[in-house]
Amino acid sequence: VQLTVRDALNSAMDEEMERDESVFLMGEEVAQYDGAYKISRGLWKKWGDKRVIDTPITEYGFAGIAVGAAMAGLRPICEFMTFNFAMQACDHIINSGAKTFYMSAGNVAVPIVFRGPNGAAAGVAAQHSQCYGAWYSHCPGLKVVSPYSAEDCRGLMKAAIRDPDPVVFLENELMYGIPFEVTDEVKSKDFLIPLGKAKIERPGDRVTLVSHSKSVGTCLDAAKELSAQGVECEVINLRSLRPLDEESIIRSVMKTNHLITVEGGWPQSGVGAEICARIIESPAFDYLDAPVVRVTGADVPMPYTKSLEPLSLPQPSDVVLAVKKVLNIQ
Amino acid sequence: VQLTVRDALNSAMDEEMERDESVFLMGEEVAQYDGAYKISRGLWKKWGDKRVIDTPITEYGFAGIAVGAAMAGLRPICEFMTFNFAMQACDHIINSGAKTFYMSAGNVAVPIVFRGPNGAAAGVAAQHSQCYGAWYSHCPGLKVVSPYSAEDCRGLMKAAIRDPDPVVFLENELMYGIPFEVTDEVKSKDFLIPLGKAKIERPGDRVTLVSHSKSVGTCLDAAKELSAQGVECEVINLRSLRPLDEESIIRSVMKTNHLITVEGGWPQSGVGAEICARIIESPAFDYLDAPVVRVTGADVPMPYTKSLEPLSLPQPSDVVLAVKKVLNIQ
Amino acid sequence: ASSSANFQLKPFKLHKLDESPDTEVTLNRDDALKYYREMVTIRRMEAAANALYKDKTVRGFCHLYSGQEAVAVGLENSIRKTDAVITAYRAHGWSWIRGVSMIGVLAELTGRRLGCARGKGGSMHMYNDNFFGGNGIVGAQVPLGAGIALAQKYRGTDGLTIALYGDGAANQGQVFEAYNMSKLWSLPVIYVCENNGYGMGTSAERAAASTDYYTRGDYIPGLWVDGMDVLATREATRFLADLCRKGKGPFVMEVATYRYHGHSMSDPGTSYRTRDEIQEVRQTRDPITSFKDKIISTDLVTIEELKDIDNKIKKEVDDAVAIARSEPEIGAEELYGDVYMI
Amino acid sequence: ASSSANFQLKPFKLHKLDESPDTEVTLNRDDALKYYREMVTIRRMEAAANALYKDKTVRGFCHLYSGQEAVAVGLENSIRKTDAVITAYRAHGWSWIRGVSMIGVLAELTGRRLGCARGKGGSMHMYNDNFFGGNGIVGAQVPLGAGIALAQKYRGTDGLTIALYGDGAANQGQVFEAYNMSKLWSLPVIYVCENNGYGMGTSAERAAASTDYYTRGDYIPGLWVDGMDVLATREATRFLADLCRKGKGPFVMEVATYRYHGHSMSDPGTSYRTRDEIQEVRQTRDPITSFKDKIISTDLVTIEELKDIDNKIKKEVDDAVAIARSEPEIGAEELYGDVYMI
Ligand SMILES: Cc1ncc(C[n+]2csc(CCOP(=O)(O)OP(=O)(O)O)c2C)c(N)n1
Ligand SMILES: Cc1ncc(C[n+]2csc(CCOP(=O)(O)OP(=O)(O)O)c2C)c(N)n1
Ligand SMILES: [Mg+2]
Ligand SMILES: [Mg+2]
Repeated sequence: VQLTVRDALNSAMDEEMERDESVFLMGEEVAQYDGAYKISRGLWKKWGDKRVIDTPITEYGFAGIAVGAAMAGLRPICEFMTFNFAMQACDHIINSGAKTFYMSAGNVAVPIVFRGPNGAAAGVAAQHSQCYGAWYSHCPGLKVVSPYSAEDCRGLMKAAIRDPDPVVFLENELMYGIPFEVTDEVKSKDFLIPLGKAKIERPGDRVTLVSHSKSVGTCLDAAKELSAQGVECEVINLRSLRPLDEESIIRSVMKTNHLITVEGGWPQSGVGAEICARIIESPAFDYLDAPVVRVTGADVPMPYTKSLEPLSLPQPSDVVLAVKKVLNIQ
Repeated sequence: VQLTVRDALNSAMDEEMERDESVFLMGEEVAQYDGAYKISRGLWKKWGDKRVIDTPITEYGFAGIAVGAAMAGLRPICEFMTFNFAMQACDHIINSGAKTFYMSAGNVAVPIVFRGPNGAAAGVAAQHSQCYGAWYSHCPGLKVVSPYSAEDCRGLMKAAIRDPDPVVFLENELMYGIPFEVTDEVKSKDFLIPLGKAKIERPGDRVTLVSHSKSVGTCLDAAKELSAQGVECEVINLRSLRPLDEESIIRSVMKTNHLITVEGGWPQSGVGAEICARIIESPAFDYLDAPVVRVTGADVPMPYTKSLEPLSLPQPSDVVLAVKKVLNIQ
Repeated sequence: ASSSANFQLKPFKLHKLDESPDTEVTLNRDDALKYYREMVTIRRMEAAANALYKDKTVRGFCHLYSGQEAVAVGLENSIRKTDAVITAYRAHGWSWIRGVSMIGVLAELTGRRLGCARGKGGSMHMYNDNFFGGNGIVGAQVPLGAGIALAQKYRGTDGLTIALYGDGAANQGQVFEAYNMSKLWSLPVIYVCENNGYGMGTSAERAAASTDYYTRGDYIPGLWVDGMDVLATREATRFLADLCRKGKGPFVMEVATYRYHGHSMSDPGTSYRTRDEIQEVRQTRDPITSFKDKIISTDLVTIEELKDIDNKIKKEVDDAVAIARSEPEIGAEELYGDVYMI
Repeated sequence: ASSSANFQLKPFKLHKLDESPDTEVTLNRDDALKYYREMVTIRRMEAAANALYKDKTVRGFCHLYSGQEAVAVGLENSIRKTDAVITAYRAHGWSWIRGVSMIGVLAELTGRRLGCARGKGGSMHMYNDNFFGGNGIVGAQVPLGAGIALAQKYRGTDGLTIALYGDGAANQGQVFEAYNMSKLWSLPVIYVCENNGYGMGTSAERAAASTDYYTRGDYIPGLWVDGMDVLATREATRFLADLCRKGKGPFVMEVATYRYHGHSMSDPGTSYRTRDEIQEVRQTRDPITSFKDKIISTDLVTIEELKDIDNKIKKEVDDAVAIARSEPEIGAEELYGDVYMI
């Protein structure tokens, strides 16, 4: 059967709301409008005003309210229309969300999910296209999830909602409408994907491509093209950025001896940078036959025009080029 | 002569206010109280209400006002009492400050300096101890400065104020009272240190220690101790995190064949991670005789108690240990 | 034809203001033609943007100003070019009236070289002298506007800043922070809340515990204005701008207006309000139709003159659309330009 | 000795409230002794914190509550243990009155094992059941408090939340955002602005365009209360708490109070106000002295009884200090604990 990313997220939230009365959803347009991107379609009709709450456009305030509700024992899902707007709220995500369990020496937990689309959509320019993967995964106390497929979204969303710690759940608007083939297991009510574990999306032996979110698809496209040329890439879908599943990367690199990281975010101190550092520190370092290559978003605020926008984001051709460079093939 | 970091910052601002009528300072307690940490001591008395402006405790709002004033052609110095509080304002730092020049295709410049203490002070716990070096240096459109010494502070502050682009200037509270020996040149009114250039604080041939802010002192202490044991470390003070002076690091690594990064911030996607990635991508990679080691702040929100606080921050002994590990000596 | 006529405005509502702007106003022939031309130009330009979006030449967001023309036109005609304006993402009309050419607007929407930001900014990010955008973050332009006013005062000019925001944005905390500081510092800023009844799909009543936006500056004097009447917005602005130049700022001005289209192009705009509601406004309160009726019925202008204007604008828009469609985009070499000045 | 006495309170100031709390109140003997003991305990405990800071046993920040005791004591005695409280960094008094032991407070300050957060939190971060801290970010506790109230309402309890903030924090945008949402959703929260006249070195007048904090919720009913009179804070809280439990929340309550010490320990607190001003408040409005006078002059209690209480508290504080000094800190193995629950 096929399942879109949107339906995966929607059904995961719906089922978790059914399972646990303390789970509720709040955010801009999540209720009566069914969500700006229709992720919460039908939930307000089904669960009503108490469980699905429309907020004014006041991110700092409603993120604080959501965290407060979590401190008091509820399990809020706090939707940001996009994570760009969560910059208004990041004090509450970090200072109130991530740090309270530690500051209270384990006395006050904050079981909350902050979710919404992250990174670039199409033609929405600099203020609406930032990837916050590196920022949030920099911060201890948060768990950070960045799913790729419908399966990821269902299993990780359910796990995130059940998790007792604050989770930042980074979706991608361009993926919402994409259908994925899923198994019956994925459709089961208790389908959970553990936070902090990566998935090998495609096995291969020549080079490891590590990526998250939509860029996993970019890697899979590149891998397909390269496969036709006899080069088998191993594609790792990180799924979580914190905890980061370094073991899966290390194991793969020890097999392929080559590593390329691919992400939509900016390069400096990005996710790829962290992976480079982890590999250097790991036993896999000695297995590398070539320097790691980072394929990232361009180091510029996102331009609007379609002559530049694609140049700002990793394309399959960029990955193919990187693979050829790393493997020293034409 | 000796100059404290505080006086270096104070005199730099004072002189630039004298030089350019459009330079002004705003922030909490900067005027009548002489600054929470006395960095603006005497400036309000000298320059008056127009040039030194006390704000209410409303970071989001006054950062926006400062950026607006910069768009209109003034050159604000926007003080955050600490950068922890700038999280309330980071939307304006990034979305209004860093991105406007690009979004306007060069039509609207934002000549502003955001400054204040960053990272851990002493005994101020999790919400007051975060290092934002990695976050801000992740973002194109910003320049990010993280000075160590009085000389740095004077030359970089003057350069930052004169710079036409938005600069994030990360000070360190624990350094404010520290005196440094400075030359007459440093005291001259036009003493400028170019943004984006690192400084070799101590030459050495066995290992390169790269660091910024207070951790540079940690490296110098370690280097001194190691020197007594016959191991000469080259200590690089980054001074700027964006642009990052990779050339200086590369050159040094090609000489020493060993690299250790030292920073007070959290490890994941930190400054050290970026340096690891840059080195991997550079010609210096082949010159490395051992894996790079990152010495960083512990991956936890800062604890208050003094039994844990020092364990959360790089100490000279940690650096010494890392050097011995890298050089494989006892 | 008469050379001027008098009109009676709907009463203003006052908050902590001792005096009201005049409700009896005089309009001369030239201004009548000018306001008409400006409002129709914006309406037509937005219609073109709408069409360009629908055939996918404009991408991403596209927030149309149709219905709100009397705000931009009334305000602009009571301030000086040296005064400053900053608004949100619903910025096409404002960009044009602040001096960006129609090609500059439309080619920015299509992401082409002649766009006022050479295509780098798009719908939400257009700028000009004394026009500071265009901002994609709800509420952010409000403190930015206060900052521009600070610069005006700092320089000792008698300039002022208009900072516009929506009814949805009016709930943002940073707006209240800006109110407070601008009042403490007596900044020459007029906060203009364009209350079009909705923030995306949420009606003003569902988003705000008080929808009397003109009173929400608390200690800041406020004025409620019929935003569908260009003479009212002109008069109110003249009144507050005068006070502002005398150092009496800041002020809050709520203009009651309406948006005909959905929030952005992906929103049909009919799930949270009825088609009847929209139709009713179009028929009874449309800023252009009602103004047209006024100036014709008082013999200020003739139907033929207005038809002539309509035709000229149509041609101008058609020409601009053709250019906005056919112009090339900037090249890859520009990708890394404009990140830093040096 | 009498078993109860009547007192006349200073008039409350009302904002959008139809009725005032009673200004004629009755106090019984037991309560008199209780309030006295609680206020003196906080005063003494803070004096101990002060001393511990001065000999460098307490590090970092240390924001003393001395002068503001009538707020915590008056409020706490009109709410239930099942109600929730959240405050800012000036949290020692509140932590204790919400059930943290004196050793729990003082050992947290000294960073020792018996601290209520085992030393991990320090001065600004103490917690207990239904007490959510202690927060180091100005204003942040206000929406957090609204969120706790949301949980109370969600669960169908008749609990309420007290969210405290300073006159400086009152200007924060997030406070206005919380006001708006809590009013839209009728949350059972009482926002309590502890107006002690200063935010760090800035007087209320220099930071706020309106210092009538009880009116700044606009559409939220507000009450001004003499915060130096424990009977006034008790009465006001009883009044608003009743309304809150009936679903009439939110409310804003401004309590006029004073802080004797500097903002934190590094601030001498005398550069932005005169020593005379402080002295004057101590002599004429001190919450403990004035309460003591009242309950003695009305024969509710005897001087000896109060002396006895003083002595017991002194001993209790001395004992707690000794433990807070001598307890060990937690070990290195705890560094990575409590980052995640799983
Ligand atoms: C901080 C932030 N939150 C959310 C959004 C998404 N968003 C864009 S416009 C809008 C509605 C704004 O409504 P209003 O202020 O009434 O202006 P109008 O669109 O009616 O002109 C929303 C929610 C945003 N751009 N920025
Ligand atoms: C967002 C933020 N900005 C600045 C600070 C530094 N700071 C701590 S307390 C304080 C003054 C607050 O004054 P007020 O709200 O009146 O409370 P009081 O100290 O008088 O109890 C300031 C500026 C902070 N902790 N958080
Ligand atoms: Mg609106
Ligand atoms: Mg105060």
